[in-house]
Amino acid sequence: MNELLGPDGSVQPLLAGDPVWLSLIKAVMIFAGLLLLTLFAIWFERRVVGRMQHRPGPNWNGPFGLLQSLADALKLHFKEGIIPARADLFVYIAAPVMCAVPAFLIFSIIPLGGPVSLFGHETALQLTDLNVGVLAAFALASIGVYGIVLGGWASGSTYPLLGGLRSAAQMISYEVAMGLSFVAVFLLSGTLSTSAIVHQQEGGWYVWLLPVSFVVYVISMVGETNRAPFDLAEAEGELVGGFNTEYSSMRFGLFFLAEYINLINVSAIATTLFLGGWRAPWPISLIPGVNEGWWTLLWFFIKVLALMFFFVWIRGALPRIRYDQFMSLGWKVMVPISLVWIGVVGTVRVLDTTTDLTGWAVLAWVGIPTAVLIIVVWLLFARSAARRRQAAAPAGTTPPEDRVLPGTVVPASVGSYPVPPLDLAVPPAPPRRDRTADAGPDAAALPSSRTEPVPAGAPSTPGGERV
Amino acid sequence: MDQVPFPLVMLVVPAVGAAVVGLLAARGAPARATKQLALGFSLVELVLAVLSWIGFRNWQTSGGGSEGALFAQTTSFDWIPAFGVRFSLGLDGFSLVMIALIAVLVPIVLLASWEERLPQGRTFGGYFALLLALQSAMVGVFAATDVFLFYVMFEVMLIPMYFLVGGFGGPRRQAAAMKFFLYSLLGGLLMLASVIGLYVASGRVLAEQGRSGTLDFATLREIADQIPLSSQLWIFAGFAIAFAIKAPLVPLHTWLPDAGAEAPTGTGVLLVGVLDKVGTFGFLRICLPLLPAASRELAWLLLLLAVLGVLYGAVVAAGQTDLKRFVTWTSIAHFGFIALGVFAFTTTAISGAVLYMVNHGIATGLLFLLVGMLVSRGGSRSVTDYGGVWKVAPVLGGLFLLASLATVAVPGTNSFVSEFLVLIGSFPRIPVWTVLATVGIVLAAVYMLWVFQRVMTGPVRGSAVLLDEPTGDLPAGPGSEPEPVPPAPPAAGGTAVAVRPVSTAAATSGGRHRTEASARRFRFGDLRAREIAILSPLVALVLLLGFYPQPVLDVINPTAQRTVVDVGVTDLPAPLGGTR
Amino acid sequence: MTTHWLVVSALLFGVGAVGVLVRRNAIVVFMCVELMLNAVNLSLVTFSRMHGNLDGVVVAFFVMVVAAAEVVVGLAIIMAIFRSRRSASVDDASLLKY
Amino acid sequence: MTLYLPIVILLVLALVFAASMATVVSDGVGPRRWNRAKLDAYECGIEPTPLPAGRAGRFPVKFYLTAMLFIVFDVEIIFLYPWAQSAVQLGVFGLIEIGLFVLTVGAVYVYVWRRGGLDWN
Amino acid sequence: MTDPSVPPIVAPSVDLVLVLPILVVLGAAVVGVLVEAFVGRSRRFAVQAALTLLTVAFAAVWTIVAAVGDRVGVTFAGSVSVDALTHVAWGVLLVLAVPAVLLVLDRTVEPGGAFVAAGSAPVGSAGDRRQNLGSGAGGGADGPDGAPGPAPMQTEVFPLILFAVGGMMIFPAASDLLTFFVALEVLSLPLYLLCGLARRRRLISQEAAVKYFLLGAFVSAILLYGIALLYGWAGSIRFADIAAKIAGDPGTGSGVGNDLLLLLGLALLVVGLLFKASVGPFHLWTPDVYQGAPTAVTAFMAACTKVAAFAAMLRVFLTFLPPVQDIWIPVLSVIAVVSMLIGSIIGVAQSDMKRVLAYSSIAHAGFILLGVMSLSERGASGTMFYLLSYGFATIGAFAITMLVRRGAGEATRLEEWSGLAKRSPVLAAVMTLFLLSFAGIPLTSGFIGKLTVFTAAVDAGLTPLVVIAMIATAITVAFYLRVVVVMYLTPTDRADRSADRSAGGSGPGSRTVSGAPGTLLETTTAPVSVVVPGPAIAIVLVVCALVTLLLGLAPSLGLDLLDVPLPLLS
Repeated sequence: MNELLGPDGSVQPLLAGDPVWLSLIKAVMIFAGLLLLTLFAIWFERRVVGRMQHRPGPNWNGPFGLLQSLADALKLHFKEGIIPARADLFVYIAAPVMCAVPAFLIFSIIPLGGPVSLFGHETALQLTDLNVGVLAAFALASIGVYGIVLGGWASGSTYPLLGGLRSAAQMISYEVAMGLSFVAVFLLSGTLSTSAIVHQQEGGWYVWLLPVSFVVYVISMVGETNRAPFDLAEAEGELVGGFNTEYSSMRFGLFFLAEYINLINVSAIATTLFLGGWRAPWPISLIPGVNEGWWTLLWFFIKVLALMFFFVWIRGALPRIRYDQFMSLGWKVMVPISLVWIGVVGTVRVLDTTTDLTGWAVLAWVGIPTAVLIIVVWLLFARSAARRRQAAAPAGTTPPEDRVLPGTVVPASVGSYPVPPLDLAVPPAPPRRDRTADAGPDAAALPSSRTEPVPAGAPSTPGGERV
Repeated sequence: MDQVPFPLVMLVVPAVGAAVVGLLAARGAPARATKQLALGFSLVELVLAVLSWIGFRNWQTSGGGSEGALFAQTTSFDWIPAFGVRFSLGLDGFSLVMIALIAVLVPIVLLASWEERLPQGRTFGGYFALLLALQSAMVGVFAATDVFLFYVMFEVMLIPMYFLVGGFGGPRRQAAAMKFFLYSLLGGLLMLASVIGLYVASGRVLAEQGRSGTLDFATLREIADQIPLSSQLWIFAGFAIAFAIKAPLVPLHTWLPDAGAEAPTGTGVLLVGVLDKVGTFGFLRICLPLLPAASRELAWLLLLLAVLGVLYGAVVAAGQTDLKRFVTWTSIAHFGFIALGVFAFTTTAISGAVLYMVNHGIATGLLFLLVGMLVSRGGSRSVTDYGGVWKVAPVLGGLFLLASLATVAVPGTNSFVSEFLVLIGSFPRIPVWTVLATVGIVLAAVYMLWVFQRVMTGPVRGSAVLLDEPTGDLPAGPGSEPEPVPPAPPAAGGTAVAVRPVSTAAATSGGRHRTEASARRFRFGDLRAREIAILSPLVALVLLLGFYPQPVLDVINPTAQRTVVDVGVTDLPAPLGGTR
Repeated sequence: MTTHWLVVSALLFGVGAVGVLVRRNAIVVFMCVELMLNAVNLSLVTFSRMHGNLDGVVVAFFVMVVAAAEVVVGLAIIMAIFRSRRSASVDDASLLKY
Repeated sequence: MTLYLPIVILLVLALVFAASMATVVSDGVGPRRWNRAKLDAYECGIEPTPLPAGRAGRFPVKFYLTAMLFIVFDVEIIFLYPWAQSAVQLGVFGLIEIGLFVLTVGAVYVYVWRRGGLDWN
Repeated sequence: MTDPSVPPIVAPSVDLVLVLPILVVLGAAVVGVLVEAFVGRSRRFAVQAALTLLTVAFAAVWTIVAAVGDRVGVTFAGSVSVDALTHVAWGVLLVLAVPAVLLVLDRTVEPGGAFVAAGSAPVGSAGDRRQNLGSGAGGGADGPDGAPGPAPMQTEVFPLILFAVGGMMIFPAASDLLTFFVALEVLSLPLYLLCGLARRRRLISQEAAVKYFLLGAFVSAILLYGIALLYGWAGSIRFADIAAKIAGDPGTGSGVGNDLLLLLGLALLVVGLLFKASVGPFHLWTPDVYQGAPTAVTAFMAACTKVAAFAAMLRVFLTFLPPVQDIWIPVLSVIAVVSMLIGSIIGVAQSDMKRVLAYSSIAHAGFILLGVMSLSERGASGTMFYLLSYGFATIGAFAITMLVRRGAGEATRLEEWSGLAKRSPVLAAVMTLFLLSFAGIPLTSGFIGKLTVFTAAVDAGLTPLVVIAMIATAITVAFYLRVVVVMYLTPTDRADRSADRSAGGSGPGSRTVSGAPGTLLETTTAPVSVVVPGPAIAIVLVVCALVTLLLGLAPSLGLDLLDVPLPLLS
């Protein structure tokens, strides 16, 4: 069988021999499977959360309420599809499609299992295996963002727009961290093919070798799927329903579907990249034969389900975090950690394989600079934190501040408690409504026209730009 | 003494003078001091010119010119090796007489401008500095023995002239200066193209000898025959257009009447008297020796233009009512004669042409100065504003007559000699053109005398007559007040002094013809002594060269002979036996 | 087969170019430019395949980077003008046409 | 090419499904009861803002900034992937080069951080 | 999975010493970004300015040393070629960059610097006015009454300039299509941004930036398509390979289809280059951008971008065109003529100083193109000399443009310059010198530039073009003369004169614009004043004037240094 594997262990040659009908069958199976899995996942989530909250969850339709999701889905089918008057018709309709279709497609590169015989044909339990597999998944995931932001925009309404923007910002922010977390995997595997990555984890799952990457990935996958505690885009309290506020009927259903399929997708990718894919977990893997044939499908889905349980678990356990905290976490914690981690892994990997240094030497080469870097950064942070504390301290003790934010009003004589800015006078008309009022100052920059003089002692508006 | 590099010194002295005078003026030195300083520099230059002349004669008589050396008193050093360009100056007969002419004219011009009314905001320091700078550049043009240096000086000459016309001239000075500059520059740029072409062509020729291109006159002259005719024609075209603009020959002449008329008198003298000669000088210096084949090929065209110029200039001059424009138009006719002589390719004609260049400078300079003095008195440039001036100012009238006769080339004046030489020198080779040009002489007599008659003779009228309104500051009589009468109060806008002929009012009020009795209250007087003194050198030269041109011809002739040889035609003796 | 890709790429490039010339909204113009860049990428990759070397692919990589940098710079500029005059239409910016 | 065919098959399936859901099912199966308020933008029952942000109004600048940052880092990732795949072959040279590259992007990152580009409030 | 058909990756040889100037400049740019991040606001300006100046100066010195030592070679796997042309281009570029940077860092003309302090403040808003009038965040030059002056400028300008310089340095050294393209973008992108950062007249400035950016990006795409087609034709992105293929192809191409690729590819590539050099019909951005951009940036663009673009053009043309010059020279001839005529004829109708200079630069681009087209050693070195002389003159001219002001802004309308010679005779004289140099009057460097370029062109058989160039020059002189006329021969109007008296007593270092709020507004009634240049601008003016004169009087000083022997390395 090994001759059917590529040089890096991918199952590409094997899949290349698939006849079209087999691909078709696989595609249909994946498609149907994903739909079913979604229905299951919704039910699963509701049940588990219900349990966590000491209530039964859906239990009326079918055994254990298993058909509840199906009922919900059918109900959605028969709802009126409202198209808001101010919506951009085409984009409004296309957005859910753009969201859902890539979600389905991502699954095509996931190796669900090892090589099997299907209808008398040697093949692998995978729709296709690209040598840029992970990149393709990554790219498809990005397309989903378009669906969300366009859906929000096309609704022609304020809340969906902000929700769409928020969720787009959130997804792309976490996409960076996610992308960086993959790098370490590629460093070890030397390939982007998913099946090859699984193949290379024969000796040990990458989660053990790359714990940091795994953690980063897991966090970012939660952010990427807009799931609690990172479900800020749909924060009911703030933005009604987020980007899909104006959607109804199955157009809403598609967004919903896409969200859950994405949930499955990221779990599947995590399984593939870090958790050994379709390989059986350790004690079981000792049993001969478990890593072959149809058994592999089982291990794969067990892992995916476990991850999904994790999703549900944290949803039940953690409160939604604030948007700024969320973005800070993404940009200020995960990105630098990923970068440093990639540096460490890359250096170790390269030095280990291309030089004749001993293991200890390599560790020294890598460890000492890393340690120095971490210490320096920590010191810097400690200093700036101290400074920030100092800045927050009463102004009388504040030394002249170097980084004064322009626009912040630092009153000359301050008491020991903050004084509200003095310019809270309500403007006579909101600027947005009065366009002519804006035209005046705009034109003032022309050389030929006269700018209004600044009234003496004009109050400064707080906020605005930073240095 | 013979080989002292006078050209270099004569180039540097006015330049230094210009810088010193300019700086002093900028620092607010009194006008008088700057004027005297400038005059001093120009006199030094004159002395140098005399010394240079003597040295040149010595060199010539000791056979300096016959041993292959083309130039005397040379200076030469590397300037831009990449282009084979050297900074080399030297004198031959042609350049010596022209430089001498400049040296003579500049002090006279300075003196004549001593009391010039400058437009508001201008200082004498600036004016004189620019004149000196112009002198330096002109010396450079005539003395350059490197085609490149010639070109550079040719262009540099424009800048002081531009500012002189544009900054110090008459009411329409800016347009005139612009026109002058653009014309000259366009010509200059075409010439640059030709300079480059010459360099490239020489490079092609010299490449066979393993040398790179050059712009050195002597070298170019040696290889002139090896440059293919097709190249020569192109190169010639560029030079010819530039020189024809400068000279100016007829279809390219339109800038001169404007510039000449708007220029202040002194500048006008230099413009018409010397600067324009650069064109005809260029033909002699560059076109004929360096591009002989093309010169022979295209001589007919230049001759055509020359004759056209003679006739057209004369006809138009006859129609002029503006005195200064009139003088420039007569010059255009004269340049036709000079060009005719140049392209006749005989020693006599070329000698005549060069002599004509000198003589025209002197005669027209005199005429121009006289016109200037007249205009500064009358406050108008229009012929119709004058009449019977002779009666009011007999000396002015007399000199004007002399200058007119010199311009018409009456025997006994200097122009006669040169015009005669040109005509008899040209006749053997180009009889038809010569005969046609002769018509111009007749026309010249017509226009010159006509103007003379209208301005100088007849009843006293126009500007010469005092207005009825008594204004206290008018001069009581001739010579009592050195300052010429201000023609009009300065315009309020501070721009150019708008000279409205005072006569207009008088003319309309019917006070046109006055009795002889009121002649003692004439608006202006005759020439004052110092004015006469200023003009006297020119008068002397007009007469002297009219009777005894030989010293100048001695200097010119060898070079003229050489030039004819360079063109590659056999010299034709003049029918009357030449002048040697 | 591969020449078809070249044709597609040329067509896309043409669409982008026409868009740049016809459309007035700065952001749309900008997107048309991006379309052009990506059309070029398509040809580059196609050529790379035709010639059997990776040069074209490498160039395409860098083109993506450049496109990204252009997006950043372009967005920054358009944003600035947008904030100043509240319009992203090239037509509205006409101070310099006189 | 054959490796991409299955994706196309799945794409067609998903597209047909999603498109039919979004058009036929949504607009054809359900009831249609016209109501002006229903077609208005949803703003918790209040009168909708006359100019909804985004069409003629403005997006908060912060989102542009995030988009730009994303682009910068996405580009970084574009270069990290090929290197990661071939890191062993490229050896120490590749390591140094990618290190310089990351440092350069890191400088931008630090700049943005210090200038408050990563702060949301 | 690794494809066995792909050859194993071999690390390219890298000679870092060869490209050290580039590394230093780009490295300093990165350091500049970090300075922005870490250095306190009050010290940032000083640090950035010093860093930028020192870097450019160091790179210049190093380049000269390397050029004298003839350290040449091709490195980075053949993608960067450091040969004589590269050295010459670097030298000219860096020598011009120093005065350009000096203009940028000047803060005497515009308190707080000529660049915007907070680009994000909407134009005309209270915040915007505050940052320009003072009483904004401190750190700027304080007014006489102790009140804080206008907010200091954004110092990101400096790293941006360094990045641009870095790109400009790579551009002529690039010897494969990829490096070429990347360098083009590295030099362009910072310029797009710099254009939009003017403190005064921000709307125009931003508009210029948008215009430049959109057109620039469009042309980049076109150029890129050319690159793709060339690669498609030759199968390699290395200049050497492509040139060999062109040369080795008898009759340039075996089939029509292939020829089409080559022709189109080269054409599109050339269009891109011509655009960057603002040549001929690809100049549409130039007047607007020159007018809108901060004047210091305009000077930088006019001088340095041209150098980079033409140097790159030299490399591309000298590498590719000789075998196919029969096709290309006529095309380029038409372009050159169009450029010269557009620049000169439209320039005559301009009434804005910066636009005049812009059209002049278009005309000059046409002239320079002649030098490039001659495809010879002399043409190459002539082009570089022309660029050097033009660069200094243009930087000087823009520096003077910065000094003539009305109210708080620059007075760029031509009539506002009337009587400048009376007001400040030295400035007027220097400006005249620069204009004469543009006009190509002898004894100025511009003349020698024209001479060298035209000589090369005549040598290459382009005589008719040279004649047209001469005519175009004559037309351009018309508008240079107009400036001279305005400065020298037109009297100032009365209002200006009275204002002049009141502001006349300004000693060195003091400003004629007062610091009191309310007087800095740009109004048409404000008098035109001439700022006494601070040390930076004074140095720039002196250097530019000296170089213009010196290279005019003794051109060998420059000509010998700028020798470009052929063939180029690649």
